[in-house]
Order: sequence, then C-alpha cells, then structure tokens
Amino acid sequence: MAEHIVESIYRFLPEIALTVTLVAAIVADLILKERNRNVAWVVLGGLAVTAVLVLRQIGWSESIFSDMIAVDPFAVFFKVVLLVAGLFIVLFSMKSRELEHNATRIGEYYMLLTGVIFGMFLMVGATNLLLMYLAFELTSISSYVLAGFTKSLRKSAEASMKYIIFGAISSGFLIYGISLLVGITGATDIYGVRDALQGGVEQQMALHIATIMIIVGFSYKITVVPFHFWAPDVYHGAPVTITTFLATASKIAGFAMMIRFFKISYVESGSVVASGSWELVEGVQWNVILAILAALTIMAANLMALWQENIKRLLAFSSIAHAGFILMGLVLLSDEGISAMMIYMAIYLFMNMGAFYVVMLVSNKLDTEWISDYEGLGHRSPFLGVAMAIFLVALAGFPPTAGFIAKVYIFGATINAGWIWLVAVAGLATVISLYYYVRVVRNMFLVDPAESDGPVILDSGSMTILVLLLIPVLLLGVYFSPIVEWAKHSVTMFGM
Amino acid sequence: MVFPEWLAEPGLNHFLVVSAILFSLGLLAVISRRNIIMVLMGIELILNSANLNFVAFSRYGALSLEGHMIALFVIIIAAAEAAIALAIALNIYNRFGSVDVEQISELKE
Amino acid sequence: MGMDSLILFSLFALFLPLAGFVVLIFFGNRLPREGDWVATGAVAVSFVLSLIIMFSKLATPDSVTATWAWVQMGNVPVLGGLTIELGILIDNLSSIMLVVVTLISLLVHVYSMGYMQGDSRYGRYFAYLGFFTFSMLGIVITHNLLMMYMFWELVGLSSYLLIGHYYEKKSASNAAIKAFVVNRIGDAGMFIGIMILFVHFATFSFDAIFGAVAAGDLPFASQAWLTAAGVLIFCGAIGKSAQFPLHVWLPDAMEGPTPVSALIHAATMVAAGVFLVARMFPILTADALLVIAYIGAATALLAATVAITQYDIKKVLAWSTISQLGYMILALGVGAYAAGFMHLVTHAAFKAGLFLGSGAVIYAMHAALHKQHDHQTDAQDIRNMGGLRGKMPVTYWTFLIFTLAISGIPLTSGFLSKDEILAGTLAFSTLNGHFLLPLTAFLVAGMTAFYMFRLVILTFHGKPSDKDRLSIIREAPGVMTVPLIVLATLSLFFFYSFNPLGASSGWLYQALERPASVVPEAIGPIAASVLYQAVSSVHTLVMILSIVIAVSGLAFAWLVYEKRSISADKMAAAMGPLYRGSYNKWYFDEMYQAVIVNGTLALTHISNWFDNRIIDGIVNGAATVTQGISKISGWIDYMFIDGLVNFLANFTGAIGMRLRKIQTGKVQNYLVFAVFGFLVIVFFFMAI
Amino acid sequence: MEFQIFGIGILTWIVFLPIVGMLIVLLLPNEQKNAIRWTAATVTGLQLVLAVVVTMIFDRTALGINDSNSFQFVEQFRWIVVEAVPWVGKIEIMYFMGIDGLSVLMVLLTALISVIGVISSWNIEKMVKGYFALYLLLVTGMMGVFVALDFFLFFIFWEVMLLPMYFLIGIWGGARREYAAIKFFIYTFVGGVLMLLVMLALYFSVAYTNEAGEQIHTFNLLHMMNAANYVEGSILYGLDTTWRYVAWLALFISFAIKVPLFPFHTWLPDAHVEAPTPISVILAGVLLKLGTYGMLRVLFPILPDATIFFMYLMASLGMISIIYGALCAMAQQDFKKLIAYSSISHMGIVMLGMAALNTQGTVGAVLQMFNHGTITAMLFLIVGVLYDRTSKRGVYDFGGIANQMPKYTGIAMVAMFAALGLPGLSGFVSELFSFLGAFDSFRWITIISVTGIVLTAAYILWTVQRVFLGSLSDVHKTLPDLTGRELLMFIPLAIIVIFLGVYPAPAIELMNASLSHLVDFVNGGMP
Repeated sequence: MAEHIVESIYRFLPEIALTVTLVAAIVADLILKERNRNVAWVVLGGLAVTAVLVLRQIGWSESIFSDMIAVDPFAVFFKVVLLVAGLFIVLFSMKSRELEHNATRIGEYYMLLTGVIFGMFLMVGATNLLLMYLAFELTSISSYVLAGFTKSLRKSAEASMKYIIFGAISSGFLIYGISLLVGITGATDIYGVRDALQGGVEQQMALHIATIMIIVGFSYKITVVPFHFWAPDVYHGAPVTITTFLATASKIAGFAMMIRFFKISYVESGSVVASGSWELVEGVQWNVILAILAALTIMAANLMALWQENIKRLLAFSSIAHAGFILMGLVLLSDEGISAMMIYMAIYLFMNMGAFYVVMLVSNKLDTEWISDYEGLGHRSPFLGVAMAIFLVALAGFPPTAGFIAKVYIFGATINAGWIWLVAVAGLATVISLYYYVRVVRNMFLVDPAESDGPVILDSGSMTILVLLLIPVLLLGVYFSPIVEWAKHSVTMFGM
Repeated sequence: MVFPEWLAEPGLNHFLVVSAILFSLGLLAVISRRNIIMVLMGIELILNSANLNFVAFSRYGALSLEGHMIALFVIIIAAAEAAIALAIALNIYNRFGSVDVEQISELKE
Repeated sequence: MGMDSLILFSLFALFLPLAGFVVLIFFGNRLPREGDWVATGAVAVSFVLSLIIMFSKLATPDSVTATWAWVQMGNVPVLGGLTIELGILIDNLSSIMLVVVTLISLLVHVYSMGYMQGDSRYGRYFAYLGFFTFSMLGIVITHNLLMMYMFWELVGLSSYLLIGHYYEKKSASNAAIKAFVVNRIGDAGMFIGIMILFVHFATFSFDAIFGAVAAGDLPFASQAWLTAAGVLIFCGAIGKSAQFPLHVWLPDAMEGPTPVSALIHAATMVAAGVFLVARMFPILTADALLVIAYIGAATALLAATVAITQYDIKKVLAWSTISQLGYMILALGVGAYAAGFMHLVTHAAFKAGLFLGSGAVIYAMHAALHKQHDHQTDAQDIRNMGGLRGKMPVTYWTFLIFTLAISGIPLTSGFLSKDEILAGTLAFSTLNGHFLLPLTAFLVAGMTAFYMFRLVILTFHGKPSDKDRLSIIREAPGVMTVPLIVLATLSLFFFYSFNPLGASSGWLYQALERPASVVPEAIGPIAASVLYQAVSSVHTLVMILSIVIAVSGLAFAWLVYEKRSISADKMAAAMGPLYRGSYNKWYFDEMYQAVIVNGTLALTHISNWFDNRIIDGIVNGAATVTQGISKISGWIDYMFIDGLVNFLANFTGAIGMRLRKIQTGKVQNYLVFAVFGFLVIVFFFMAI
Repeated sequence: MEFQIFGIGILTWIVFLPIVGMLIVLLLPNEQKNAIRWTAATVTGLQLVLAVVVTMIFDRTALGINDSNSFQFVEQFRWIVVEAVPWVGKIEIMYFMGIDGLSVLMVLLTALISVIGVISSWNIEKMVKGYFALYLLLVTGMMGVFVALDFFLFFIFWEVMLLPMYFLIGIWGGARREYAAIKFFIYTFVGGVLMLLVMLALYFSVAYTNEAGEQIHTFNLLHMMNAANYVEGSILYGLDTTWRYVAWLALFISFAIKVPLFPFHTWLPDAHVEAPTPISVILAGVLLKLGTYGMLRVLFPILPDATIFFMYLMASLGMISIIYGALCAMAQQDFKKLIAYSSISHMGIVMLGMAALNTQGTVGAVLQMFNHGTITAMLFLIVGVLYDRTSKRGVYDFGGIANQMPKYTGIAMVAMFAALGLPGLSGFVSELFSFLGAFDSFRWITIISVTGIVLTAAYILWTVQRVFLGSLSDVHKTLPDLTGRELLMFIPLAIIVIFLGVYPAPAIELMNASLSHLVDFVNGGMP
C-alpha cells in the first residue's frame, strides 16, 4: 500500500508541480514588488516545469491512487494541450489592457488560472466518479470567479452571475446523475461501473435517466445546444483572456473527461483494442443522442452566428459550432473518431486562440469589440489583418491551413463510420459558417479606412505571440503527420 | 397509530422518490424565483437531493460507506459554491442595484 | 498537261486572291491607288490559270483529285482510326465554275475601279473582293463537305463585309447582319446534314460517301436518314441561293455597292447553292429532289410576282435573281441537271451584266444629282429616270441584250438554258404528273419577260422625269463600259452552242452530263435516259411555247409602259390586294420580324429575366436586383423579388435572426430551455 | 520523362515560381510599383518559357490518364505518411505531379494567360503590391490544379485559388464588387465542400497494397481509377451502386459550378462584370477550364460507371447552357456581361463534347477549352481597352469605332468571329469536333444544340454593329488606337487563334493519345 502511494505520488508530480506553482504565486503576490508582471513570470515558470514533468510521462499507462486517476497517453496528450493553452493565456493576460485597467489584485487572477489548470489536469485523468465531479467543480468554481474578475464592469458581473447559476444547475444534474449511476452499479470508479453494467442491471429506466443527466452535465461544459445558453453571454462579458480560456481549454478538458467516461464505462471492455470500433454495453444507445445534439449544435450555432455584431459573441457562437464538429467524433464509437477529435481540438486550440488574441489586441488599441469597427483594419495594420484573416479562414476550414486538416479528419472519420446524414449537415453548416467569417475579412480588407484613423502599430511582443500562433496554424496545414501520429497513439487509455 | 401499508416499511424507493421531489422543487425554485438568493437556495436543494441519493444508496443499495463520503464532499463543494455565489451576488447588487435575476439581462442576442 | 501541274495551277488560282487580300489588308494604304491593281492582277492571273485548267480538264474525261491530311485522330471508338483530309477535286463542274467565278470577278474588279472611285475605303473594298474570290473558289474546287462548309461560311463573311461596306448607314449594317444570320439558319441545317453523313461514313469526301452509298450503305441503315441528309444539306442552298423561305436577305443585300451585287448577289455566291445541289446530286433521293424542285418553283414564282411591282432598279434585279435561282434549283430538282447548271453559267453572265448596267445608270444619276445639288431624289428609283437611251448608248444597248437574254428570246444564251429547263420540267411532269411545276415555269417565263422590259422601258425609254437632269446625264467611263460589252457578247448564243435553238448540241451541255445517281433504285430519281427521252419528245413544243410566252410578255410590257394604251395604275387598282401584296413582297419581312425575330427577342428577355430573378433569386441572398433588360412589368418583379430572391440565403439568414432571439439574456429562460431540452431527450430516449 | 533544373522537377518550378515571385513582391517596398510589376512579369514570363519547353519535349504518344508509368515530368514522393495502428491502416498522401495529353495544353494556356494578365494589369495603381502578390498566388493555385495527380494536392490547389480571387474581385473590382466577390466565394466554396466529402469517401474506399504487402489508404488519383483498389464493403465499393451515383452527382456539381453549367452559372456574370479586366481574363481564360478539366481528370475515370449512367444528364445540361447562354447574351447591354454569358454558351459546347464519351467529342471539348481560353481572353481585353479609355462598357455607348481605331477593330473582328465559330479561326475547329462527337452519341440533343450557332451569330454581329459600325459620336473622336503594350497582349493570342483555325493538328496531336485512352477507359467501365 505504502509504496503504491509513493509510486502514485511520483506519477502525480505534474499536478503537484502545479500546486506548488499556485502556492508560489500566492507568496509572490504577497512579497514581490510590481506584482502583475512577476506573478505572471512565476506562473509561467511553474507551467514550464510542469510541462517538463508531463513530457516525461509520455508512454506511461498507469492507474494511481487506487484507480482514482489514470496516467496514460490519452491524459498526457490533453495535459500537453492544456499546458500550451495555459501558457498562451498567461502571455495574453500580460498584454491585456482590459485587465490592467479594470482588475485589482491581479496576482489572484494568475493564482486562480493555475487552479483551473490544475482542475483540468484532474479532469483529463480522473477515473473515479467522485474525483471527476470534484475536478469538474474545481475548474468551474474558479472559472466563475475569473469570468467576473473585472468586477468593476457591469457586463463582467452579469457574466459571472449567469455563469454560476447555469453552471451550478448543470453540476447539480451531473452529480444527481452520478448518484443514480453509482447507486445502480454500486461502484464509484468507472471500471467498476463498466463491470457492473456489463453484468447487466435491472433498473434500465434509472440507468437511462442517470446517463442523460450526466450527458447534460457534460454538455454544459462543452457548450452543446441546448445547454450552451450561458456561453455567448459569458464569453461576451468575461475578460477576453478568460473568454479565450473558456472557449478553448475548459472545453477541451470537458471533452477529455466525457470521452474517457463514456469510452470506459459504457463500452464493452476488450472490444476496443482489436478493431477501432466499439460495442456498447447493452441498453444505452447514448451515441444516438450525441449525434442529434451534435447536428443541432452545428446548425443552430452557425445560424445564430450569422448576424452577430460583436466579435466576441461571433467567436463565441463559432466556438459552440466547433464543439458540435468535435462532438461528431464521439458519436462514431471508434478510436478513429476519438483521434480525429483530438486532432481537431489540438488545431482548434491554436486557431481559436489566435482569433481571440487579435480581438484582444484590437480592443487594446482601438478599444472596441464591434465588427463594424474592424473596417479597414487590414489597411491600417496589414500584419494584424492578415493574421486575423488566416485564423478566420482556418476556422472556416480552408486549405492550406490546419483548420482544413481538422475538418478532413473529423469528416473523414464520420463518413467512414457511415454517418452520412451527419456529415452532410456538417458540410452545409460549414458553408453557412463561411458567411460570417468572411464578413469580418470583408470589413478588414474590402472597406477602405476613414482618413481620420491612422495605422495601428503593434509592439514586438504581441507580434511574436501572433507569429507563435500562426506557425502551427499554417505548418500543420501542409505537414500534419506529427500531430496525426501523436493523436493516433494517444487514444489508448488505461484499462481498455 | 397505523401507517398506510406502503409507508410501513420505508425502503430505497421512498428515499429516491423524496430526492426526486427535492430535485424538482430545487429546479422549480431556480427557474421561478426572481431573487438571486432564492435561486441559490434552489441550487442547494438540488445538490442535497443528490446527497440524499448517495446516503440512501449506501444504506440500502450496493454502495458501502463511499456514499456517505461522497455526500460529505458534495456538501463541501456546495458550501464553496455558495460562498462564491454570494460574493458574486453582492457584486451584482453593487453594479446593478438589484438582485432581480430577470433584470440582469444586458448581454443578449 | 500533267495532273500535278493541274493541281498546282488550281492551288495558285485559289490562293492568289487570298494573297492579294493579305497584302491589301496590311499594306493597302501604303500602296499607290491603295493597291487595287494588286487585287485585280491577282484575280486576272487566276482567271488565266482557270482557263488553262478548264481547257485541259475538258480535254480529258476523268477528274483529278489531290488530298492532304489535315487532322489525325487516334483510335476513335465506333469509327476506328480517323483522318480528316483537305483536298481539291477538278472535274468538269468545278473547272467550268472556276472560269465563271474568276471571269466575273475580274470584270467586277475592273468595273469597280471606275465605280468605287474616291470611296473612303477603296483599298479595303478591293481586299474584300479578293477575299471573296478566294472563298468562292474554295467552294468550287473542294472535294469534301467539310471544306465546302468552311468556305461556305467564308463567302458568308465576305458577303457580310461587302454588304456592310457603307456601314455608317444603319440600313447597310442591318442588311449585312440579316444576310449573315439568315444564311446561318440554312448553314445550321447543312451542318446537321453533314454530321449525319460524317458520323456514319467517317469521311467528308464526296467520292468516298458516294462510293459507300453506291455500295448500299445508307446512313444509320435507313433511307429516311439519307433523304433527311439530302434535304438538310439543301438547306444550305436555300440560305445561300435565297430560296423560299430564306429569300428575304437578298433584296436587302442590295445595300452593298452595285458591283458587289453583280459579283456576289447575282452571278457567283448565290449560285453556290445550285452548285452544292449539283455536287450532292448523286446521293439525293427522289423525295429530296421533289422537295428541291417544289421549293425552286415556289421561289421562282414568288420572286417574279414581287419583281413586277418594284421601282428600285436594283430591287427589281434582285428579285429577278431570286426567281432565276429558283429556276436553276427547279431544274436540278426535276433532274434536268445540265440545263440547270447551264442556266447558272449563262445567268451569271447576263445577270452580272444587268447589275453592272444598272450600276452605270446609278453612277450617272448620282453624278447628275450631285451636279444639281439634289440630295433628296433617289438615284435608284426608276420613276426618276426615263429617256436615258440617248444619253448612255453603250449601257442601253448592252442592257437590252441582257434583258433579251434573261427573257429567253432566241439567239441569246438565256434562251438556250431556259428552254432546256422548261423542256426538262415539262418532261418530268409528263413522267409523273407534277404538272404544277411546268405551269409555274412557263408562267414565270412570261412574267420575267414582262417585268424586265418594264424595267428597260421605264429606265431608258419614254419621256424623262426631269429634263435638265437628263441634259447633264453622262455615259459611264470606259473601265465600266468595257466589262458591259464583254458580258454582252458572252450573253449571245454562240459561246455555248452553235445551234441557236438547241443547247444540247453545245459543248457546255455536253460537258455537263448528269452524274449517275448512287441511291438505291427504289428511292432514286428518274433515270437520265428516260428523262432525256421525254425531253426530246416535248422539246419542239416547249421551244415554240417559250418563245410565244416570252414575246407576249414583252409585248404586254411594251403596250403598258411604252404605248401606255393600258394604264398600269388601273391594272394595279384592279389587282387590289394582289398588287399591294406583291408591292410589299408578300409581307415576308414583316412576318418574320413579328414571329421569329420578336419571338427570339422575347425569349432572350424571358431567359434573361429568368436568370436574374429566378435562378439568381433562388441562390441570391443579397436581394439587390441586378440590371438587365427584363421588360416584365414592375409588380411582377416585386412579387418575385419578395417571393424568390430572398429565398435561400435570406431564408437561412432569417432563421438565424429568429434563432438569435432565443438568446434573451434572461438566465432563467436559458434554464427553461435547457430543462426542456433535457425532458425532450428523456422522452425520446424512452421512446427508442 | 524526367526534366530537372537544379535537381528540382520542372513542374515544381512551373507551379511554385509565382510563389517565389510573390515573396519577392512582398519584400519590395510599396513605392517600387514598377519593380513589383516587372517582378511579376519576369516570373510569369519564366513560367511561360518553361511551359513552352514542356510542350515542346512532350511525348505525344504517352497515354497517361490512369497509367502512372506513362505520365511525364512526374514528380512523386511521400508527403504525409501515417504509420499503421491496429485500427487504421497505413496512410499516404503524395506530392504527386505529372502531365499527360489532357493537361499539357492547359498548362500552356495557364502560363500564357498569366503573362497576358500581368501585362494588362500594368496600369493598375491601387495597392499594387497586394494586387500582384495575390495575383501570383492565384496563378500558382491554377497551375497546381492542372498538374496535381493526388486528390489531396488537387483539392488544396483548388481551394487556394478561392481567397486571392475573392480579394482581387472584392478590392480591385467595380461598383458592386463586394456582392460579386462574396457570390463567387460562396458558390465555389459550396463546390469545394461537396468535393471534399466525395474525396474523403473515395479515400476511405480506396487502398492499394504496396510491395511490403501492407494496405495503404491513399489520395492518389490513379489508384482511385483501379477497381481492384476498392476495399470490399467500403462505401464506394462495387459498380453502379447508389452511393457511387450520389458521389458522382456531388462531384459533378462541384465541378459544374466552376464551369459554370446551367443552373449553377449565375455567379459568373456578376463576377465578370465587377472584376478588373485582367481578372476577368484569368477567370474566363483559365478558371472556367478547371471545372471541365476536373471532370475529365477526376470524375470520368474514377466513376466511369456513373459517368455513363449520367451521360444524357450532362449532354442535356450542355445543350441548355448553349442555348440559354446565347439567349441571355443576346439580352445584355453590358458588353462584359454579354461576353460572360457567351462564355456560358461556349462552355456548354465543351460539356456536350465531353459527354459524348468518344474521341472526337473529347478532343473537340479539350480543344474548345483551350480555344475558348484564348478567344474569350481576347474579348475581355477588348472590352478592357474601351473601358480604360472611356470607362464605359455599355454596348450602346459606342458606335463607329471602326473608323477611329482600325487596328483595334481588326483585332476585335478576329476575336469576335472566332467566338462566332467562323471557319479558319480556332473556335470553329473545336466546335466542329465537339458537335461531331456529340452527334455520334446523342442525335436530337446535338441537333437542338446546333441551333445555338445561329443565336451566337446573331448576338455577336449585333454587338459588332453597335460598337464598331455606325457613325462615330463626337466624344469618341479622340480615342487613341492600340498602344504597343496592348498590341503586345493581343498579337500572340490573335496568332494562336488564326493558326489553330487553319492547322489544328499540332494541338490535337498533343492530346490525341491520352484522350483516346481516356475514352476507351471510361467506356470500358473501369476494368
């Protein structure tokens, strides 16, 4: 037992590192002068260390703390993605004028950020229903605070309120569902649950309700229609940096947890490794629900995005739509689908962050979030304009950008699994999505700027960050075998 | 005094039914009440209905002590959530001068 | 002389005019006299060459062909390997035609030097003449349908360019377009006919196709398709030779300079249709020939009736041309091959002469009017002429000869050919009782004599419409009169046959013996021998008849217009509607304008409207109505704009709009929706 | 055949030279307008030289189409390789380029039109740098499509063209440029999505077994043309299945939009009218050909069974486009729009010829693609010349130009009559063969289509009359005739048009072998 604990702790180092970072951040915030910068640097350092530790885990496949958490390729993949997200968010935050002006005690902001990341690490690894719930709540609760961190702003306050009410209810659904599931199966870790289900349970009705409630819980996290309502308002109200974080990292973490939960507890063990496709434990056809939800999400989100005037809302809806695209992968019940999802998420991270970062820079310089104010931007700052154009085009899924690859893989997997109607809907939605992405591009380039507004100058730092985001978006578009390889090898979870 | 037959021997289902009712009430409260504090109450109800399940299951169902333990955790979470929620509610009051959920709807469409 | 040199000569004869064209187009302005001598010289040389070719060809019975591969196509399914050849064929037909074309062309070149003096596009004019000659010769000497079609279009182009020579005048450019488009209609039919033959026989060459048909291999193994092919190809002739119902372009074509009318629209190009029919004769079935015959007859009659009432000197000649072409077609249709083609040759001479003569008159009139500073009077209206006889003797006498020829008075070339045609037609009817054909033929013969002399009398005899104008009228210069004299002599009988009363003994008739038909007996035309039998039996009768008719027509005209013993106006009044109909060319133009042209235009507007409103509408979200000349009235527009334009994208957009409203901003509504969703899922799930 | 420069294959040079040019242009300062122009000119010029070289040393006997060994100037190496995992076989995406008789003329055409486009862009003053950068990017995209033999590569080039086109129309276009640009964009994007879906379906259905005996999923077009490579039970497995028909339709629409074929054509008139002259030239000269080329390169040989099944559909659409396009053209008053519609009509002839599925038809079609490219390019340049001088485009705005600008009129006549299908000019030959081929397969459809030549004659001649004939209005008394630069772009095209009209054999020999093979292959229904 003892050495198991020790062993586990050894495997748990990254998370520990994060905790240390958290503490360090608090301390730094207390003692250091001129806090904002320094705390940020401390957190950056901590994240870097964590990254190293995570990279050491590549290839491991263990379950630690008596089946509380799994350290397996799947988890590692997502940890890396989340760390990248975290790093960029911290960098963004250092550049954000919004935070400087409207947020007090910026140190806590970074602390909370670290906390969220920690929670996400748990989410991607958790194999115990209780821990899943705890991780879920840990991220949520700190997110509530972050969303309202610029509390002097009305919109920020409103956002946090909506967020917490909606979030709390959803977590209520989740825990209620879990309670039923746990009760029926008598096991708290998902392996136990699976074994019980494979044995067959009599209370099918209860099982169904439990499943659906859990799906609802997850759906809120990954913004699936009709459980997405909070997202546009919160994304709109929250500080751009946090919006970015919610739109990318927390969504990705949610997906990771969802995938693991369903793949392990609702799928016949041993059915996976052989052929890529899974067989469900008898009874629950949850993937049909997901299919419908995915289609609904894709269509609704794209349609609602059409007329948005505020760029943040636009991107909010676009990110909801993308959640729908990603969800398609889980419907397929195949490792191919999962790997496609992972590829999509990894790429989505970069392009979406890029778009949001441009939005942030624009609101830094011009102090606006209205699409109409983007007119002539391409002429006032060609670099910014081109970068934004590339990110949007990538989001629309044009070659030779990475966004195209993401779509290729998710669509391909869907076709291969024979879900033609689903992919047809997705294709149609893609066309619709072009409208609103291009609208922004049009404003930036096809409209000449007014004489009054001069050129927009970027500082080298922001430029560097933009370039850092552009490189993967373009590079993965023309040479994507690394990411594909990695994803394909990262679908294996402990216990399959 | 004589209990009706179906209440004579309280079992798992009774608790489940009660928790279901609790849950629904909580949901109702959240949806219908204007005052943010009341909404938060509703949330508490929901969480506790879940707790009731856990405890009931570990008393009657296959679940052993884990049930109680989970319930404890949930209570803690609920507390934390409530704390944050109240803070936010306060901030809302400062900004909007009201805690009426209906009126706080500037972000829309 | 050797075959190869024959081919070589014909190639030179063909390409010299083209060379002249190229030179004039690129260097015309730098050359003295804008290079008219270049063009004329080129044509002169090819005329000489043509003469040599003709004589040496007529000496030998067998024809000469030479071919060059143009395009090679690898294994063609259905057809196997395919080579498309260009080639030339020199036989009696083509060699005679060569001479006719080059001769007339040469004369017209010379004449034009006088007539077109001081024209703003003098050089360009000669260039086009050269180009026309080239394309016309191409039609004549080709040995396959493809080249025939290509040059067919090219003569169309040159005719277009020359009719539109005075393109500042709207009427001129309109006429040019009309000519080209109407011809295109015929050509489309011809093209389809060619396709039928090619797709089946995998070759364009006449000999090859005739050979195959002779071997009993019919297109798509059906006689109907063979007939169809024949008739469709004849459509080309209908267009070029201005046969009914496509005759409408030729009168308008008179907008072009008069020499052009003489060359293209009287002597050569319009005869190309006749040439085509003659070429295709072997594969024409009896049915096809019957169609051809009737179309010819109809045309002849129709045109003659119109010619009677026209006052524009060129228009009269134009209609008479149409009528004469109808004659030729009729002749070929009834199988009087030699007669028909011979009439082509003789007609070429005297009709060209008539036009050049009229040109001389117009030239003189213009000069006179110019002196009088009179710009209202129409120089071409015969009512403004009269009494010119004394002032322009050469023109008058030559013109008279031509008129006698066209009316078929003995001792002229016209008599010879026309007499043969009438005989052929009559013989044909005796054999299978299509008596309408000879009837029309004779009728038209009489009318021809009448309206031609009407023309002569009104122009040259009688009292002048304006004394002092007449006093200043001058005879045309030598370059113009010499061609007239040449043509006049060519309109006399001895050039064609030493027997003034019988062409059949003449060299030309001999040279043009009818080719054997290759279609199966059952559907073939009446055998030549049989026909000639009948001809010889009716010949004397016909001769007498035709002379009588011609003379009476002449006499009638004399009575009406010279003696005035019968009032033309009274006659006209008596005729009433007939007169009006004839005067207005039986309203063909109006009819076509109303039905075809306006119909097409309406169609274009409809389709354009359809494009902008419906098709565009269905996909077009930005509801801005694009421009375009839809004449549909406004309110329909609105209905459709509202109804359809906003259809798809606006439709999605609209949904987006509505959907957006869900986002009310009230968190509790959100929750309601969410819970609702949850319940739906639950029920759905319970259902499955 | 191999041909390398500095160890890099000639096709790569041809395709990516413009990209190099683009980078140079981007590095040049904005003010250096002439430097930028000359860079573009040089790059495209070099490209043309290479293209001519390729055409010269091209082996006319090689078959190509589905036979990888007989493609020429082949460049092939693995671009993306994903090793096998238990549940998905090995995956390959090739950088695979090569040309055969089908593509060689198109490569030449693209290079030629690109150069001419640059010349006619010379007097563009607005944002010169951006303009030429986008222009060169566009050229790369077009050229790439014509040489790509891997579906993935093909698709990437296909989509790469979209954005530059969007901006070129949208920024440098006329009054309603935004509308036209977005319309073009959406239309083509729809096509792109459809193509993407079919491409993926094919990709999962096709797997070839390599030397090592492993099953490899691939985008290689040639592998997709081999029935043996279709994985049993995959969606497109077998012949004449419903899914194959669906796939055919989807792919067909995606190409038909580019062609454009009735009823997918309405983006064209707007795009043409609004686009600046050089872009119209590119659009009509090259872009439209991509659609028909794609059908011959991808659609026919990969789905031959469906192709035969849908023969009549294609022919009918071709027929409708011919007649309908001509009718619409007749109704136009805007010179540019008129030509745009005439393009629809002429591309209908291409469609008709292709649908015939025999050598004459196909040869005619491909030749028509080339000829229409040159002829319509000329026509748009002709409009451009007038527009530059008078900034008017209405057919009725002119008249009597013939007296004022003889050189110009001469050139215009050549182009106009070539468009009208006059024998002796290139247009006639290709139309002739297209119709001959079509008549072999569909009698009545062809007979109806032939009536289109009458309509064509009508609207062309009316245009000639309205613009060039008649009397000159005083405002145009001062119009200068063609300048040297303008002659420079017209003369080569005019020469080609006349030469191919008189002696088309050289062009036909280039494609003959490949097209015959293609036809046999398709009629064989994918052995």
